[in-house]
Amino acid sequence: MKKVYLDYGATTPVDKDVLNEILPFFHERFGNASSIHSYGKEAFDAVENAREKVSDIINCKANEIVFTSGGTESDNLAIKGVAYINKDKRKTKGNHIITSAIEHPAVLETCRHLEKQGFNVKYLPVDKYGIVNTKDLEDAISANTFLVTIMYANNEIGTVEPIEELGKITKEHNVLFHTDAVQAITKISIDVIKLNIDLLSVSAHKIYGPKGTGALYVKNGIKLEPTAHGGGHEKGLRSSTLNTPGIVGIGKACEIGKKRMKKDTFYMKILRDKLIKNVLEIEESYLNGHPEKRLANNAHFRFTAVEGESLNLMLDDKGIAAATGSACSSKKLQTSHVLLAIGVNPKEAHGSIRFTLGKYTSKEEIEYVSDALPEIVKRLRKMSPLWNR
Amino acid sequence: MKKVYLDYGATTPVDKDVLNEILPFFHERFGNASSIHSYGKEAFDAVENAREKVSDIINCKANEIVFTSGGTESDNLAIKGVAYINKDKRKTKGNHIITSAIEHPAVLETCRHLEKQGFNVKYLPVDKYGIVNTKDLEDAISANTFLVTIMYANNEIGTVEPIEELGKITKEHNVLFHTDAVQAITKISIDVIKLNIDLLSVSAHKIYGPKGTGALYVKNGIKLEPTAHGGGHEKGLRSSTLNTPGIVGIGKACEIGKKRMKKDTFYMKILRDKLIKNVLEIEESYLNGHPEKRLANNAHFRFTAVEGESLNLMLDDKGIAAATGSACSSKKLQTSHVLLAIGVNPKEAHGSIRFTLGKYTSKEEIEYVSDALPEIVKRLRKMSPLWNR
Amino acid sequence: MVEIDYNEKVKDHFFNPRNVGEIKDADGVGTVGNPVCGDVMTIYIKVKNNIIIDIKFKTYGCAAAIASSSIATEMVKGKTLEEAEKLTRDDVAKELGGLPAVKMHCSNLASDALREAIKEYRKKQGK
Amino acid sequence: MVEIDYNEKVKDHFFNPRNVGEIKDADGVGTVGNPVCGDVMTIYIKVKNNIIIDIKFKTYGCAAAIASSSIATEMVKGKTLEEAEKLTRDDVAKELGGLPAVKMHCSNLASDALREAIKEYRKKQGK
Ligand SMILES: Cc1ncc(COP(=O)(O)O)c(C=O)c1O
Ligand SMILES: Cc1ncc(COP(=O)(O)O)c(C=O)c1O
Repeated sequence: MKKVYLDYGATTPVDKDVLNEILPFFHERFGNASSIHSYGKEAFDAVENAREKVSDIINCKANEIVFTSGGTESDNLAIKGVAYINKDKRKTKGNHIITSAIEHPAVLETCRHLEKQGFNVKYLPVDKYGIVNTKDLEDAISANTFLVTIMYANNEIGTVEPIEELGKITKEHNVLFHTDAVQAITKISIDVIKLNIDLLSVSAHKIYGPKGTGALYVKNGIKLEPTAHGGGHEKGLRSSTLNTPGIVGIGKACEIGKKRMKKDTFYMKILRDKLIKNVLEIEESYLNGHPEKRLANNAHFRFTAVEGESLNLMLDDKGIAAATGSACSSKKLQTSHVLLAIGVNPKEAHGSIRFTLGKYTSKEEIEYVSDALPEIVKRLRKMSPLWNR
Repeated sequence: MKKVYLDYGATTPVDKDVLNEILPFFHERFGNASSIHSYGKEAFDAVENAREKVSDIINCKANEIVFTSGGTESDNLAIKGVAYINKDKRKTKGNHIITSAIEHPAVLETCRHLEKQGFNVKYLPVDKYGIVNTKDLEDAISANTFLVTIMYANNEIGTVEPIEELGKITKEHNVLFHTDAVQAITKISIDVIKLNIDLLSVSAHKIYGPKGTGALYVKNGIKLEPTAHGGGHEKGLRSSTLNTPGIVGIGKACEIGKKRMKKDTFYMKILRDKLIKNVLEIEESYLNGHPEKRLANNAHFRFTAVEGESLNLMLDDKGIAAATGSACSSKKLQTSHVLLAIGVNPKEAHGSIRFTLGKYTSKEEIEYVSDALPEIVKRLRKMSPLWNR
Repeated sequence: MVEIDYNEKVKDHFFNPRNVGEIKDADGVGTVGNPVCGDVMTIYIKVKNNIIIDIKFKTYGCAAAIASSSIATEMVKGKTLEEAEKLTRDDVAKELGGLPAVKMHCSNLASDALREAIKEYRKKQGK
Repeated sequence: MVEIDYNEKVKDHFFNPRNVGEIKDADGVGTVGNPVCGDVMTIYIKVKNNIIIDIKFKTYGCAAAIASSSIATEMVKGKTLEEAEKLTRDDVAKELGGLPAVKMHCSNLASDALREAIKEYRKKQGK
């Protein structure tokens, strides 16, 4: 059976070049980067080399990169790290955090947790495309605000936020600015200095690197309370024996991602637009998110009277891998908080499906999906009591 | 130059069989275990298979295993997880935690952090071999105690604690019992049911599995507060896209470790004892830790008038990788808290070195080290103003 | 993360549902569920001599909802109304060889919709 | 985690230290450090016409301590006492091509021990 993977937003295969770079660190160059002998030195050098490469793609210094176990840990460390360390500062600066209603659960649930600890969190609304209004941020910031955390690009509907404007506002008000760039990195050129970003989260497995490795950019001078305590690795911010293969992998993935960014996004966008054009020919089908301000690889649709899980499984039966809602919550049974936030009728939110393209996606694959989808939608509608045509 | 790795306690090379099992999950079977399509299912099944294997080596149920990013995270999740969830219970059960003075920093620093949050922590002393006195535990437990966390075997001096007796006491007093088994697993046969263990930490990279993956056994019925918030993976205890290759790796490592345990520990012990015998022929040399109640692969020495870092570097120059103090803190400049706890004179604690053997250690390697060490000690003593013979 | 892992029988009934459709001159029709919650099910029955001689369904919902509808219609076709009324969600789930825990409510829908249809049939008969 | 990464020059002086040993009939001896802290250094000097004509050291300590001792003895051999006294920890570290931040105190030891030895020499001369 033909297999078409269009769930690159959930995870990606490790690039062969990344894998080749990783491999020697499992069995031959396996030392603990903290050890002072030659095995340790070898690992240590590889880690520092990777740190350079990660810093390079966002234009920060190597010593501003902390390696973590993934996007979730990066988000947790950034937000809790700032929330918990500033106890003294907070007495004057207050306990107010601003985020958006469409964040990934790694940010959203962390904020909810902080609310239980007595923090005050404002969840900014978004417009029908999923875009945060800069004016809303201006209005929400008060003397009590110490952190703004707004994602670079949304993982479900692919909407890209006006980060530059948001960064200007946070800088003006002297408030820390964290952004979850897990989906944006390697798809959008990011310069943390130009954009006034203080903290930025990355995850390797979304960019053809290995699962279980992430990075957090922490601008020099910003102090964080660690979330995990132990041996004091990563300047005390993230204790645990360094995952050398994973770290080498995220380094290489960033290097390749930077080099190929232009070319890959150019081609993905062409294919993505072709898919959107084809799919929207289906009657009562809609594109979720912004027509232009969206990630080059994201196409997110909804179909009247069709339920997403069934659609997803029928696509799977044809060898097509897509996602209902966000990858992380696709096995959960809730309506997407993102779709609700952009004002999709709850009744219709269930009929959504996300296709996310990758650098390995071909024209043939897009054609295959374009051919298969209308029939599946038709079949499900034929069974659906909500479809009366 | 001959290379002899005797720092298996710091980290191990990934077993070739483990590596082969892991490899397909990077590029081919790369799905996100949370996705409902075939790629996701493949990853999900691999994860559940690994869960079985990890549970098998400690005799628990598969659904009692939570995958983490390493030993440090497992320790943090176990201890903070219990400390923070029992808020209501703690009102009656108090806020008292008991641990030992020789724990790994992942436990020790977590306990210190909890002290700052208002918890009360008792650090039990140990005898000159590093063994916790069961009577001390009995005496320390009060109505306020809700958790005892004592390591299975020490990472520096290799001392094995009387876990069975400790488990009986905690059970009797209805107090939760966590043990850091990062060094013990695959070297000692562990049965969590028989031993009354409620929570147990494991790390893959100490047992020929990949770095960046760990596991925590959480006995069914025990509720933990998660340390990382997000998508709700691992029953909500550990959010983040599952690291399939790492998880497959820890599963395979446990499977092999269980199968080879008897044979490997038998041979390591023979070689280890040979090393001990040879080294103790050096004048004014001493074995730290217990002569029998120690991990089969651990030999930890101190030499009068010799400083550990210098010794370590001179060994490295001869191709021999060993450790001063614990792996994690070998780049730190403090005297080992473990050596101080067993009553080694601070003056002498600096002269310590740890050799940890592995399943790849050969007789020739032990002979090579046995030959090299006396000369190096002699050379350093010749330079040392503390050596007057 | 909630585990959704459908067995082969569920998949068979999802991919090849039996008795899909409407019965234009149905003797009873029952609809339950809510599009806001993600599932709606309509069951049509044709009754003769107190026996369900034909049954069809239309379902909007997840695979479990569709499979439950499908198997439920198979289970009660040819049964008396009293027998059909006794169908529980557990019967449906069991016949399917089990459903993921989080999907158990879907089997509920099928038996509920069936009972609604029977109720409507009885009401019609009553008048 | 603190990074310890010695450069080649430090390693050279650690693995091949110059001027190791004692001078039995030394004109001045200086000892600094404490075994409890992990380093002790003794410097022996032989002085003629206000010039250090021979110098030896014994050091218990880490690689940085040993390398600092070694290079410090090289730096002051043949120098006048006044010149030698001016030796600072930064001079020592610089001559070594840099030391890891956490090891800077080791270069201190060398200059301190040297000053102690000179002090002792002067005291002896004084009486
Ligand atoms: C926007 C965003 N943030 C955070 C994450 C979490 O990353 P990870 O799965 O590596 O923890 C994801 C992916 O799941 C994501 O898409
Ligand atoms: C006893 C013990 N506990 C915990 C750890 C931490 O494990 P990890 O490095 O995988 O976080 C180690 C090893 O460093 C250890 O030896």
